[in-house]
Amino acid sequence: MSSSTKVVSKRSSRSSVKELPLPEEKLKEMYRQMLLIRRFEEKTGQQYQLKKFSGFCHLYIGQEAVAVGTIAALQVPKDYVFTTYRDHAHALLLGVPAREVMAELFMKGTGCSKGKGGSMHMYNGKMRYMGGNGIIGGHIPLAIGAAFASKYRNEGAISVCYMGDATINQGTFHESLNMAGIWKLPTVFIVENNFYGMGTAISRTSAQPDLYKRTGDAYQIPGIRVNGMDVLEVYEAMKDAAESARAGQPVFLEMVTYRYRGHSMSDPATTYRNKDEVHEWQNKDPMASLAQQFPDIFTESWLSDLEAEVKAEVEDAVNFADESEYPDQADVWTHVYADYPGYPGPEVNPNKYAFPYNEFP
Amino acid sequence: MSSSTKVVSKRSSRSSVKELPLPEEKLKEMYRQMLLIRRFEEKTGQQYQLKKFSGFCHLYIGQEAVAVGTIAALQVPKDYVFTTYRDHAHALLLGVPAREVMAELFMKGTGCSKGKGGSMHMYNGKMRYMGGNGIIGGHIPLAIGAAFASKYRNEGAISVCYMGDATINQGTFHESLNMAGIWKLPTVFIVENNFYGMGTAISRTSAQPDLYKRTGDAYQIPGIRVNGMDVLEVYEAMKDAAESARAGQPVFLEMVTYRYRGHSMSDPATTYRNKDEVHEWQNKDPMASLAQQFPDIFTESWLSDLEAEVKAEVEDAVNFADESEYPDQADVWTHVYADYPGYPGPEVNPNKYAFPYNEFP
Amino acid sequence: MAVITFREALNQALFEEMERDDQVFLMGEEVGQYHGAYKVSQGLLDRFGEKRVIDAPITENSFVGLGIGAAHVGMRPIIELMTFNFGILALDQIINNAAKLRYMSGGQFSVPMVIRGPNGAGGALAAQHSQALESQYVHIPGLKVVMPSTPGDAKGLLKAAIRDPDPVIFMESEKLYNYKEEVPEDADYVLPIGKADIKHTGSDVTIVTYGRMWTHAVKPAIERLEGEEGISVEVIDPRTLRPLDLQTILESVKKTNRMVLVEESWPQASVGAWICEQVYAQGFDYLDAPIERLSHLDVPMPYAKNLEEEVIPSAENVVEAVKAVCYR
Amino acid sequence: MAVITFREALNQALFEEMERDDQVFLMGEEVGQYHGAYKVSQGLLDRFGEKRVIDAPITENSFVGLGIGAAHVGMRPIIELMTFNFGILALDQIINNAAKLRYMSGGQFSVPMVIRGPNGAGGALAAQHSQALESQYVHIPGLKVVMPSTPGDAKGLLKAAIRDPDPVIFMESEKLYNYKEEVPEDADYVLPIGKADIKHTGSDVTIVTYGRMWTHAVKPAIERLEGEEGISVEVIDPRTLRPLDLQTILESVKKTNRMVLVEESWPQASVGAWICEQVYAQGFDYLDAPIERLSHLDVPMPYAKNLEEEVIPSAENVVEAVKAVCYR
Ligand SMILES: Cc1ncc(C[n+]2csc(CCOP(=O)(O)OP(=O)(O)O)c2C)c(N)n1
Ligand SMILES: Cc1ncc(C[n+]2csc(CCOP(=O)(O)OP(=O)(O)O)c2C)c(N)n1
Ligand SMILES: [Mg+2]
Ligand SMILES: [Mg+2]
Repeated sequence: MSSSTKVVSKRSSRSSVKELPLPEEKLKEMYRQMLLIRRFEEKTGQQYQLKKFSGFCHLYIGQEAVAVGTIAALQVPKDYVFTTYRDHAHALLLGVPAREVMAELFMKGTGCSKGKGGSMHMYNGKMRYMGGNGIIGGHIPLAIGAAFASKYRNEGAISVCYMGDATINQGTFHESLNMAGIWKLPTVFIVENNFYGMGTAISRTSAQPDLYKRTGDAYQIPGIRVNGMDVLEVYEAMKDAAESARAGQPVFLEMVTYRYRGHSMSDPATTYRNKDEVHEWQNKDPMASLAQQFPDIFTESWLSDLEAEVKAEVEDAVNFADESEYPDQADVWTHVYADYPGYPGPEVNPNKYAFPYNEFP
Repeated sequence: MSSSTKVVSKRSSRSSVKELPLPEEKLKEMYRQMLLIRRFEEKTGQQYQLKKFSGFCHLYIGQEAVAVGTIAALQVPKDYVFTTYRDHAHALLLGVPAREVMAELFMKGTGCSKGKGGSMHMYNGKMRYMGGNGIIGGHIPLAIGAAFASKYRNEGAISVCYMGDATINQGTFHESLNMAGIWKLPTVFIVENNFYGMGTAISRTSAQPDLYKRTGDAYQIPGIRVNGMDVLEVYEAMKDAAESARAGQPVFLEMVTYRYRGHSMSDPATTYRNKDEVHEWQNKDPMASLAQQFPDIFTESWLSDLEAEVKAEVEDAVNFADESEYPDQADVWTHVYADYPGYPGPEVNPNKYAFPYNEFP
Repeated sequence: MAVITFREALNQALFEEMERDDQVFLMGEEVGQYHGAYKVSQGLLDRFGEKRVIDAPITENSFVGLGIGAAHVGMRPIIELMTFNFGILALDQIINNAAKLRYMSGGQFSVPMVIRGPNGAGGALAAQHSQALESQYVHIPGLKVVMPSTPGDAKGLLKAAIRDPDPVIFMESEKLYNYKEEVPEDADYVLPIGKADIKHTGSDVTIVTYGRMWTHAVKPAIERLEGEEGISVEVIDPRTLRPLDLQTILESVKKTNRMVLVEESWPQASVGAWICEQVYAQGFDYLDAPIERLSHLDVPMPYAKNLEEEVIPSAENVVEAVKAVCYR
Repeated sequence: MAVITFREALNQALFEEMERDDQVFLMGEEVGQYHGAYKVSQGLLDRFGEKRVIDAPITENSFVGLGIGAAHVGMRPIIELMTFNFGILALDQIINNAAKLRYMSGGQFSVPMVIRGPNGAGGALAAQHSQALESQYVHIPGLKVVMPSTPGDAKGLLKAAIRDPDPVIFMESEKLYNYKEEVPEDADYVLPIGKADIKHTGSDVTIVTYGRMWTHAVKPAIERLEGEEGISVEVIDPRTLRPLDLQTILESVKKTNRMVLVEESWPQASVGAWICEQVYAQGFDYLDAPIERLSHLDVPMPYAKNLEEEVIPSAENVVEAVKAVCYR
C-alpha cells in the first residue's frame, strides 16, 4: 500500500464507548435523514411500479449513511455538490422538499427541475446542489470546475463529487484527478463503492479493486477507505477530508457500501449476485446499527414517532406530486437559451421544421 | 515507492565491464540505426527549411536510443507497433526504406502512405508497423486492441505503444491501461519522457511527475524507469518487458530522454527551456556514449565509413523523393472505402456537391 | 417465416455471424453476464463463452478504440454501445481512427467492424439519454451508417454490416426492440448496404423515413391518409444513410412530385435536411410544392411525457404534413 | 481604424474583455508560457498572470468540462482548443453539459462560456488535423456557433461571445490568423450574435459563405465574375451559424433568384446542406435555378498538397458554380 493511502478505522473501536461522539440532536437528525431517504425511496419504487412515472429510476436504499454522513460534514449552502443519477437522497439532503423531488419524478411542473430533468437530473441552485448527471464520469470535470472557481474567487467553498465504483475507470476520472492534484483544487471525490456497476462486479472491471489505492501514487491525492455503512465513520472521514480540501489538498474517499435493490427499477438483480450476499449487507444496515449503538437515544417510542412523521412527509410528497399539473406545453421551448433572436416557439407551427424567418430584433 | 515499481539501473555499473553485453554486430547495427535516424532527421529538418514540404514535422533527434533499443528487442515482423506523430525513426526501423519515408514527407505517391498520410502517419503493414497517430492518446486503445487480438488468436505477438510524457494525462491512457491490466493483454507501454509536451514542462501538467509510479498501484501494471539515453539499458529493459508482456503481464516503461530540437519545426524551443539544459543532455548523447564505451569496436575509421554510408543513404532518399511524382489527382477518391456503391469519383464534377445519382450495382 | 421481435432478429444475426466466423467477437458494457442492457445479446455468452462475449469497463472511447485496433489487425469486432448517447465519448476513435485508417495509410489497412446499439429517444429518459445522433456519423466520410426500421431489415442488414470490409455504424432503437414482424430464417439472408426499400407503394406523395419513425409516425398515418383523405402515399425507407440510395427517392418523387421527410433527429445540419436538399437540387423540376420535413423540435429532450410527445414527430404531424404538400 | 491581423483582433478582444471582467479567464493547452499554439494569447500571461491564463494538461474532455463547471457556478471561462479537431474529445462535455444544463435544470443554471480555436484545414496537416467541424455544433440546441471571416468580425463577435449568457462555440481558422484588415478600436465595439453581414452588394446571384471560404474562394472570384463575366454578385456572410440569420439570406435570394453556397465542411448532413434546404423550402417560388453548393470533397483530408487543393472549394470552383446557376 502506498504511503499516501490509509484506511480509516477509528470508528470500529468506538461502538462500545459510552460518551456520545456527537450531540444527541445531530445523531437524531442523521437518523431522521436516513429514514426519510429510505421511506422516500421505498415509496418511489412503489409509485414507479404503479406506473406513476417511467424512465430510469435508481434507488439509494442501503447507501443512506454515505449521503447523510458526508453532507452533514459540509458547509451548506456554501459548498458545491455534484452527483450521479442516483441522486434523490442528495437532493433531499440539500434543501429540496420531498414534495418537489416526488413532483419531479412524477413529471410535474412543480418539480425541482420543472419536469424537465427527472430522476437523474435533480438540482437546487440555491443550496449549490449542482445536479445529478446521467453520463458516467461526465460530472467529474464539472466538480473540479466549481472547485477551480472557488479557489479563484477565494470563496472558501469546497466541491464534492460523488461517483460510483464503476465510474472511476472513465477517462474523465483520470484527467480530472490529475488536474485537481496539480492545481490543488479544493475537492473531495467520493466513490460510493457498492461493488457493482449495473451487473458487473468491480473485480471484473477494475484492474485495482482496492479503489482507495488508485489515486495516491497516480495523482498524489490520498485515498482513504471508509466503512460506508456507519454514518458516524462516514461523517468523521468527511470532516477530515473537507478540512483537507479546504486547505488545498484534494482527497479521495472510498465509501464501502451496498445497494439492496437492483441497479435501476428494471433490474431484478438476480443474475449477478445472490441473496446471501444481500442479506449479509442488510445485517450491517446503517440505520439499525446506529440505533443499536445508542439505545438510550433511539428508543422504541422515539423511533415509532419518527416513522409516523416520516411516513406523513412522504405521503404528503406523493399527494402534492399527484395533484400538481404537468408542465405547460409551451415550456418545451423555454430554458434552451437565455435569449436567442427568433428562437422558434409555439407560434411557429412545430409540426413542420422551418427555421424562423423573423425580423431581427 | 510502490512495491510494483522499480528503477532499472543494471547498466550504470556496466560501462567499465570489458566483455561485450551483446555481439559486436548487434552493437554496430544499433549504432548504425541511431546514426541513420540522426542524419535522416537532420536532413529532414533541412529539407523542411528549404520548403520541400510543409505541415507539421516533429524530429526525433536526441531520442534515438529509445526507438533503436526497444525495437531491437522485438520479434519483427510479428509484434505490433503503434506510435505517435514523432514517428520517422520507428518507420525507418520497421522496414520502411529511407526513400519511402522521405517520399512520404515530400508528399509523393511513392511514399509509404502514398502521400496521404505525411509526417504524422507513416505505416508499414507488412512489418506490422501500425502507424503514427496525430491525436494525443488516440493510439493507446488501438494498441490494446492489437494485443487483444494477439491474445485471442494465440499469436504470441505483443503490442508496443509509444507515447510522450504529456500524453499520459489523457483519459485513454487510464482507460486502456486499466483494460490491459484486467485482461492481461500482452502490451508494453513506453513513455518517451522528454520532459516537455510542446512548451509545457511535465512538472506543470502531471500531478505525479515520477511517471513510472503512475501505473503500479493504479492498474497493477509495473512501472519501470529506464535511462533512455543508453541504448543498451533500453534494450535490456525492453527485453524483460517484452518477455513479461508475452507471458501476459503488461509493463509500463518510462524512458528518460530528451529532444534536442523544438517540439516541431515551428518551435524554436527558446521560451520554455534554456541552452544549458539542452547542452547537459547533449553531453549524454546516446551515440557518443555508446561509442565511448566500446572504443575497440567503434573505431574512428569504422565511424567515418559509416558516416559516408549513411550519408549516401540519406542523399539517395532525398533524390528518390525529389524525383518521384505527386500522387495521381484521381487518388483523392481512393481508399475511403473498400467498396461503396456509386461513391463519387472524378467522373462526378467535384466542384459542385451533388450526391451521386447512379444505378445501384 | 417466423414472426419475431426486432431484438430477436438482432440476436439471430449476431448468433449466426459468430457461428460463421470466429474472428467475430462482441464487446460492450453488460453484454455478457447481464445479457445486454436491452437483452440483445441474450444467450451469446452461454454459447460463445467469455472469450468472445466480453463485458467491458465503462470506458467508451477506449473499448471502441480497442475494437478498432482489433479490426486494424484483421479481426471483425462488434462493439455494442449501451446507447449512442454514450457514443459521443467515443467519437474521437470513430472519426479519427475507424473512418480514416484506410485513407491515411494509403490503403494498407482497413477497419472491418460494427459499432451498434440503440439510438434516439427511449421514454422519459431526459436530455442526456434521448438523442437521435445519426447526423454525427453520416457527416463523416469513411463510415457507413445503417438504420433499420423493421426486424427483417435489422437482421439482414446487421449480417451485411458484420461482413462489410469497412466500419459500419448500426443504429437500432430501444423503442423498437419489442416490435414484431416476419423475418426470413435463411442463414444467408443478407441485405445490401446502400439500397433503399419501398415500404409502401403509392402515387400522390413520397414519404421518406427511416429508423423508428416508420412504425411510430408514418405507418400509423397511412391508413388515415389513404382512407379518410384519399391520398395515395409511397414510403421510401433508405435503410442505410451512408451510402444513401438517392436514386430510389428521386424516382419516387419524379412520380409523385411531392415529398415529406420524417426523421427523429434535431433539425439543423441533419441527415434529413441534406436528403431534402439533394432532392430539391436534383429533382428541381419535379417538385410541385416545397418539401415538408418533420424533425425533433430544436430543443434538448425534456423529461415529462407531455413535453416529450410534443418533441418527436407523430402520426398526426405526418397527416398534416402530407396534406400540406398536397395543398389540402 | 488600425489595420491588424485576425490574430491581433482576437488578442485585443481577449485582452479587453479580461480587463473588463475579472470573472473571465483563459484556459487551454499552451496558452500561457508558449503564448498559444497559434500565438492568439500572446502577452496575456504577462498582463493577467497565471491565475487567469492557465496552461492545461492535454485532457480536452476534462478541461473543457472544468470550464463548464466554472461557468455553471457563475464564472465566464474562455476555453481555447488548440484546434477543433481535438474538440471531438470534448464533445460529450459540450453536448451533454454545456448545451443542456439550463434546460435540464428548468432554468436554474446557465453556462456562459466561450470555447474557441481554429477550425478547418491548416496546410498539409493530413486527415486528423484538418477538419471543418462546424456541423457537429450547429446540430445541437443549446449551443451558439460563431464563425467570423474577417479581423473586424472576429473582434466584435468574440467580445459578444464572451458577454453572452450561453455557451458559444467560436470557430477561427489557422489560415486566417495572418490576414489583415481594418478593425475598430472602440472598447465597446461588439457585434450582434445572430445577424448576417452583407459582404458585397449585387443583383444577379447570391453567394452565401462563412469563415475562411470568404477570403479563400469567394472574394478572389468576385473580380473575375463582375469583370470578365459581367455577373453582379451579392455575398451574404451569416457570421453566426446558430442562430442563423436566414432572413437576410432569403431577402437577397428574393432579389437575385439564384444562389451559390460555399462551405469548407464535408457535404453530407452539413450546415450548408441545411441552409440550402431552408432557402429552397422558404424561397421555393423565388429560385430560378437549383442552388449550387461547394463543399469539401466527401473524403478525409489527404496530406499531399496537390490532393489537398482538390478537396477544398477554390475561387475557380466559385466562378464555375456562379456561371452554372446563371445558366452561362
Ligand atoms: C458514459 C456512460 N456509459 C454508460 C452508461 C450506462 N450506465 C448507467 S449507470 C451504469 C453503471 C454505473 O455503476 P457505478 O459507477 O458503480 O454506480 P452505481 O450505479 O453503482 O451507483 C452504467 C453502465 C452511462 N450512463 N453513461
Ligand atoms: C488530442 C490532442 N490534443 C492536442 C494535440 C496537440 N499536440 C500535439 S503534440 C502535443 C504535445 C505532446 O507532448 P508529449 O506527449 O510529451 O510528446 P512529445 O511531443 O514530447 O514526443 C500536443 C499538445 C494533439 N495532437 N491531440
Ligand atoms: Mg456501483
Ligand atoms: Mg514530451
